[in-house]
Amino acid sequence: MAVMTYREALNLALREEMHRDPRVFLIGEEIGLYDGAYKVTQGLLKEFGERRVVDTPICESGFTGVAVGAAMLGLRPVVEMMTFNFSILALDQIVNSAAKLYYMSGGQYSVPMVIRGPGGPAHQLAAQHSQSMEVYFYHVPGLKVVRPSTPRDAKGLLKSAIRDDNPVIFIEAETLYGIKGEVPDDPEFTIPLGKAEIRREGTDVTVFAYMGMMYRALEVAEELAKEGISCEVVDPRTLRPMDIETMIGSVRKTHRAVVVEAGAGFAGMGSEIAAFVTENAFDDLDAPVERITGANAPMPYAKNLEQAKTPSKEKIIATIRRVCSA
Amino acid sequence: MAVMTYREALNLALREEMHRDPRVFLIGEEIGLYDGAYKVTQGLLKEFGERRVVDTPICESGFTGVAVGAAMLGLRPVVEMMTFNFSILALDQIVNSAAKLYYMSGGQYSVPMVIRGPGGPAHQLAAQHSQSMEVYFYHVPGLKVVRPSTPRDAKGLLKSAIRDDNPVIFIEAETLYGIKGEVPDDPEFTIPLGKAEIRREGTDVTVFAYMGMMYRALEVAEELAKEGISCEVVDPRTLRPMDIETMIGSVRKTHRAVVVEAGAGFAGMGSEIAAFVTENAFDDLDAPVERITGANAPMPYAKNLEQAKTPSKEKIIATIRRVCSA
Amino acid sequence: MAQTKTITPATKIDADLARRLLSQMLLSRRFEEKAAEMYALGKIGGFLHLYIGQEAVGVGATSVLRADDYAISAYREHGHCLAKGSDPRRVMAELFGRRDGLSKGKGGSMHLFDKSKNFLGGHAIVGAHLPIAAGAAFAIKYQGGDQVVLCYFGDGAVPQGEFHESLNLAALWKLPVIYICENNRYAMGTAIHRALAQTEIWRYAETYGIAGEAVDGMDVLAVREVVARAVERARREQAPSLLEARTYRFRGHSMRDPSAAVYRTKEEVGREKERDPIKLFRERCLKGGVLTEAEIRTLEKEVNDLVDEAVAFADASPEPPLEWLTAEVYKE
Amino acid sequence: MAQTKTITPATKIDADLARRLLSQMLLSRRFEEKAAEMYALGKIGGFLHLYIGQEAVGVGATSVLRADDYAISAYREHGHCLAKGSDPRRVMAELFGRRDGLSKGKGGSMHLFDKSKNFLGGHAIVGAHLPIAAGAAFAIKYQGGDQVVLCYFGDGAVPQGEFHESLNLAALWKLPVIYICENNRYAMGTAIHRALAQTEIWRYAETYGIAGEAVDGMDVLAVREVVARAVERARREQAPSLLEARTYRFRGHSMRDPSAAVYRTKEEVGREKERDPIKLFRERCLKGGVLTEAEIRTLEKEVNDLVDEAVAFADASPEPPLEWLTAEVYKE
Ligand SMILES: Cc1ncc(C[n+]2csc(CCOP(=O)(O)OP(=O)(O)O)c2C)c(N)n1
Ligand SMILES: Cc1ncc(C[n+]2csc(CCOP(=O)(O)OP(=O)(O)O)c2C)c(N)n1
Ligand SMILES: [Mg+2]
Ligand SMILES: [Mg+2]
Repeated sequence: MAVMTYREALNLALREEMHRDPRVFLIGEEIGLYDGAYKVTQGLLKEFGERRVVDTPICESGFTGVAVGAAMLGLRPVVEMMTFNFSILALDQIVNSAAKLYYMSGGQYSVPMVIRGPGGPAHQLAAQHSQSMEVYFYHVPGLKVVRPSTPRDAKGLLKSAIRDDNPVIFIEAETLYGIKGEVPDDPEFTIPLGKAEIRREGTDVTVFAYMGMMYRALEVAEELAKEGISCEVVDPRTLRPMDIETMIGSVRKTHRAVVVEAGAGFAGMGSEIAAFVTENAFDDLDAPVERITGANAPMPYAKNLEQAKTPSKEKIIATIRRVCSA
Repeated sequence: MAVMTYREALNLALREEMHRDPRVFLIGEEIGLYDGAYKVTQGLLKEFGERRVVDTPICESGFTGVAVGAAMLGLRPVVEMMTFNFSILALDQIVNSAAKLYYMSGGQYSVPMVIRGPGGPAHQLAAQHSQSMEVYFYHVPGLKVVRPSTPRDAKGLLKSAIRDDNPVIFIEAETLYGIKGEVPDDPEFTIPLGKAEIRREGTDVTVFAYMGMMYRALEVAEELAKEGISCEVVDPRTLRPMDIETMIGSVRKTHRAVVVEAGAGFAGMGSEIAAFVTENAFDDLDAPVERITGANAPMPYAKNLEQAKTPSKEKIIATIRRVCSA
Repeated sequence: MAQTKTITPATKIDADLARRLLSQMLLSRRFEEKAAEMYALGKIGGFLHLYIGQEAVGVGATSVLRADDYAISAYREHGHCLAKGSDPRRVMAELFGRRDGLSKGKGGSMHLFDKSKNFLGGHAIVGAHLPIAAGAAFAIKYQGGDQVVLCYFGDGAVPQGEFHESLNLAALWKLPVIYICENNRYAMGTAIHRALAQTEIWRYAETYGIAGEAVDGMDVLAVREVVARAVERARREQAPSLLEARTYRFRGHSMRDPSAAVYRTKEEVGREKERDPIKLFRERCLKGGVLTEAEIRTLEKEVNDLVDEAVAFADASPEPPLEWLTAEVYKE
Repeated sequence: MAQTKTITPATKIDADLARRLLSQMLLSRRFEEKAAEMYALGKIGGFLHLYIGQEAVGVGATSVLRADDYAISAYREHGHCLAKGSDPRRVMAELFGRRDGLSKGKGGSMHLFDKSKNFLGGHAIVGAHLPIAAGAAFAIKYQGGDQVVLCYFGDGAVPQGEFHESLNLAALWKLPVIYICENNRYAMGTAIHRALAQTEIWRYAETYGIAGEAVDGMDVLAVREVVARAVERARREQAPSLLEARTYRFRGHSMRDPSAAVYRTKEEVGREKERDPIKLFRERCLKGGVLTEAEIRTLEKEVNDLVDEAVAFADASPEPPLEWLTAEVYKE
């Protein structure tokens, strides 16, 4: 077990998969010569050459479409969105081409590709560069959507995503690239898509959270433990398909649940989790599932406003206390 | 009160607002010389001339951006998406420009514009032309989202949308253009955005539905009435901002709710409705809110599959029976 | 770079080739005339965009491809798909939305795909398949192959951003793709001069420093010649081309635009119908003594039979089973 | 259509004008040097893209605009905004994320807006503001005005589809917009020849049948002249132009790319710094006897004071109140 950063874990996953399968290639802006805007692809141009690490001009729709076409012919492109904010320019290619070709062609053309890059709130990057972009993808039949919170998951899930025969949206986080953790050395280590992970066991309330919010939830759990509230923290990891079984299993045990999400709340991930948990475990619930979400506003630039945009520890603690006293 | 089609009601709303406010202009593909792909803009080029009815080449991002720029300078563009499927190409302009400029500029530049056109399931138009597109918009702070189900609403809400100082996404339906209904004659008749409408009063269960599904819900209510189940059918009409008060009020009365939606279920509108209803009326609920949604698949072409894609009357009836016996 | 020209070949046309070209154009024509009937009968639903009038482009272009070359198109693709060799019975079954359709009834008229013929589909978002074509060409190059990709699109796709993005990438990366614009002068009801500041589409090639040629799209031999040159460039030098085939659609944009009379005059349509590519080629073959009336009648008969068979086959094919609704959303 | 040229005006430069141009370039330069310091101190966060080296473009171009003309830019827009006349204090406060910032602290460096100066912003999605510029020009024409819109963008936006869509619409509809590409030869780490099949950006104008000109973007007077011509075309004939100002950014792409050394050589940077637009113009003014050393020192002092004031102002401005987080999401 090596200890490495989230960034290194991703880099390693890419490297291993490129060695394993000559059909895998990388394509995106600044991933080669520049070694990646966030250095996730560092060293890969040098190691694999221009054929397999393809720098592109700025044309997200164009190069995503190129990846779709290449995937139709059997290659396995890994597209980097410099940040996921820019994926909105390629959304038609993702939703109408990548996600639907297998279905529309009656199973003839599959589109094995990964679209990866950082997303979610970043550091004072403001409204256009600091968005929780998963909301545009997890509703879409034909896509899989991953949000890996730890170095281990980053590696294991990215490898699975690359080996998957479907288009996989893989959204990392600028704010997590530097975190460290243990990552198995085995190059055959993968984590299946669609499996949630119980990050901390608890008995009183289930807290659903991923990425930065998952870490905040763990801190909260630590604090609440002191006052005798035992939180189970569950990280869905894959948002589509979602591991409904594990998630509901947890709620059946704790009888209470909250969802913490960084994105603006209305019709977000938390809505879906709250809805299916309630549908499936209504009689087990001692309180309604509550959502703790980002403020319903674009992301502001000012530091203090930015901080207030995502759910604070205090707010999470207060909500859990309330839910647990219901 | 005149009786007119949904299409005519929209046409009238456009005409009246163009007469009322010289800043209002129409822009989109085939809206002028061709009189609109679905004839919603019929006769308007003739009446208002090329200055105010602007035919565009096929470049959704381009002409939506033009509308944003024009709105920044004080005009009030009404953009037609020939069908809303194509709005995905303009999503960046809608989400990152239209929805955010007012906020990002600290309140200096507002973007009063409407983006309208048909959306939702159509007649055998298959995966790329038959999508419930509202899912890409109702999550977005800065946008308002309308889905008008009747000729009266079409007119009253479109007029409000045009008079609104914010970007409004106004999604009609190909399948409803021909339906008829009464529409007030008063050119000052408007319906405020953000108000739900109780389409049928009932006591046993609230059924939330809009557009085609709303009509299906009314049929279902008729049938279930025969077996003594009294359905209240509530049409949200505006999805963002949503009239949470009216919607919850209904559930507090009936103690049960289902949501019927045409789109694929996971993380759809129904998820949000189920989530906030449960959060707000948990103790009033005798059963979990259930969602009856379109199948989780792209839209298939074959007629029989297409029919099976959206919730059938039978399925809605069965679900309501189950919910009411819980 | 050549301008439009009608080529009258010096040498006599090969009779086999003439038979092939004529019968393929006829097949496309009859197939669609029948499809229009079937649409009227309600056997076909949704949108149905007929290629009638443009057959020389698809047939001429495909005739210089190898079987392992690729083709990709927009939603007016019946003719392209048939020319690439797809079974008319399965194409018709797809239009009928039946289980034996090319795409198992799930795609319909706008989404024909035939992997066995390297036909990369039927795409219905204007402009969206242009980068996909570049991607296919990218894959060929990546794999060290010598196939080429032929990408058909309409004049309506030119103002779309992806046209520009694709041409730039194809030129920058030297991809073996041939972009062939079927300029039928209208995008739905929008005449090309109302959509483009500069309407000589082949000239956009200059912008990207690639080869551009315009050709009379009603002349199947001229199309052949121009596309053949482009195929050579692509296959030997992996150089992309932008071709403009000047053609005309005889019918409305789709079955829902039956008259097509708002945006173009009867006179114009009448004049263009004089350039009917099938009529022109038929006459040329007769005049040149390449084919006899009798031979042509035989071809016509064969084609009619094929189309009747296709309809019978489609009609006999069952509806897709309901389980297919949620099948193949993901590949397992 | 002109190629790049350095113009040495025959007539003596007007001293007032020279003072204005020089002091505006100096303001932009000093302002950003100070901003870089403030970034290092953590007073400014997020991305910060410096315009240093390119000042002649924004200053020269704006100098031929009327106050009621519009300007719009991408995210490297401090210089454009200052040149358009915005208060440096409020610009700095915006970078600090304070309530007295132009955008009340909610926009930051990439989203400067100043309605009072007809500055339409600061846009951070590459290419996205090009159609918005066309829309502003559309509104001017709709309203019967005679203003023009100046739209700055980088060479990196050229491969993006919206570049093409915007130019086509502007040309097709004859909109009074001037597209001015600041070709600093790199989009982040991507040299222009790695992004564009054809790198003479002004020549893309031909594609749309509009005027295209390239100009030495390090020569403020040359920029003035070329933009003045384009403004005339736009104002009198509502004809759009595509201009290419050849320039260079002396610093990294943003503060997060401090060395900028991976993708360009020290020699190249050194050579380009010799073309420093401020140095060149300063020397020319001195040589031509337009301004004296003493006058220039006074200007420099004034500018330094302005910038110090701006920092003091920004620093004293309070953080935005927390209620502003959810304010102005909608206009009531
Ligand atoms: C992005 C997008 N916008 C609009 C449409 C609606 N639409 C379908 S076909 C068409 C016209 C296209 O014309 P052209 O490219 O010339 O092809 P043709 O129909 O003449 O073969 C339009 C506007 C679409 N399918 N996709
Ligand atoms: C659509 C989009 N893709 C990628 C980015 C990330 N990005 C920001 S600036 C930039 C380079 C732009 O270069 P250029 O247009 O030449 O402007 P310059 O920075 O040289 O002024 C990139 C790739 C972005 N902001 N938007
Ligand atoms: Mg056409
Ligand atoms: Mg640049």
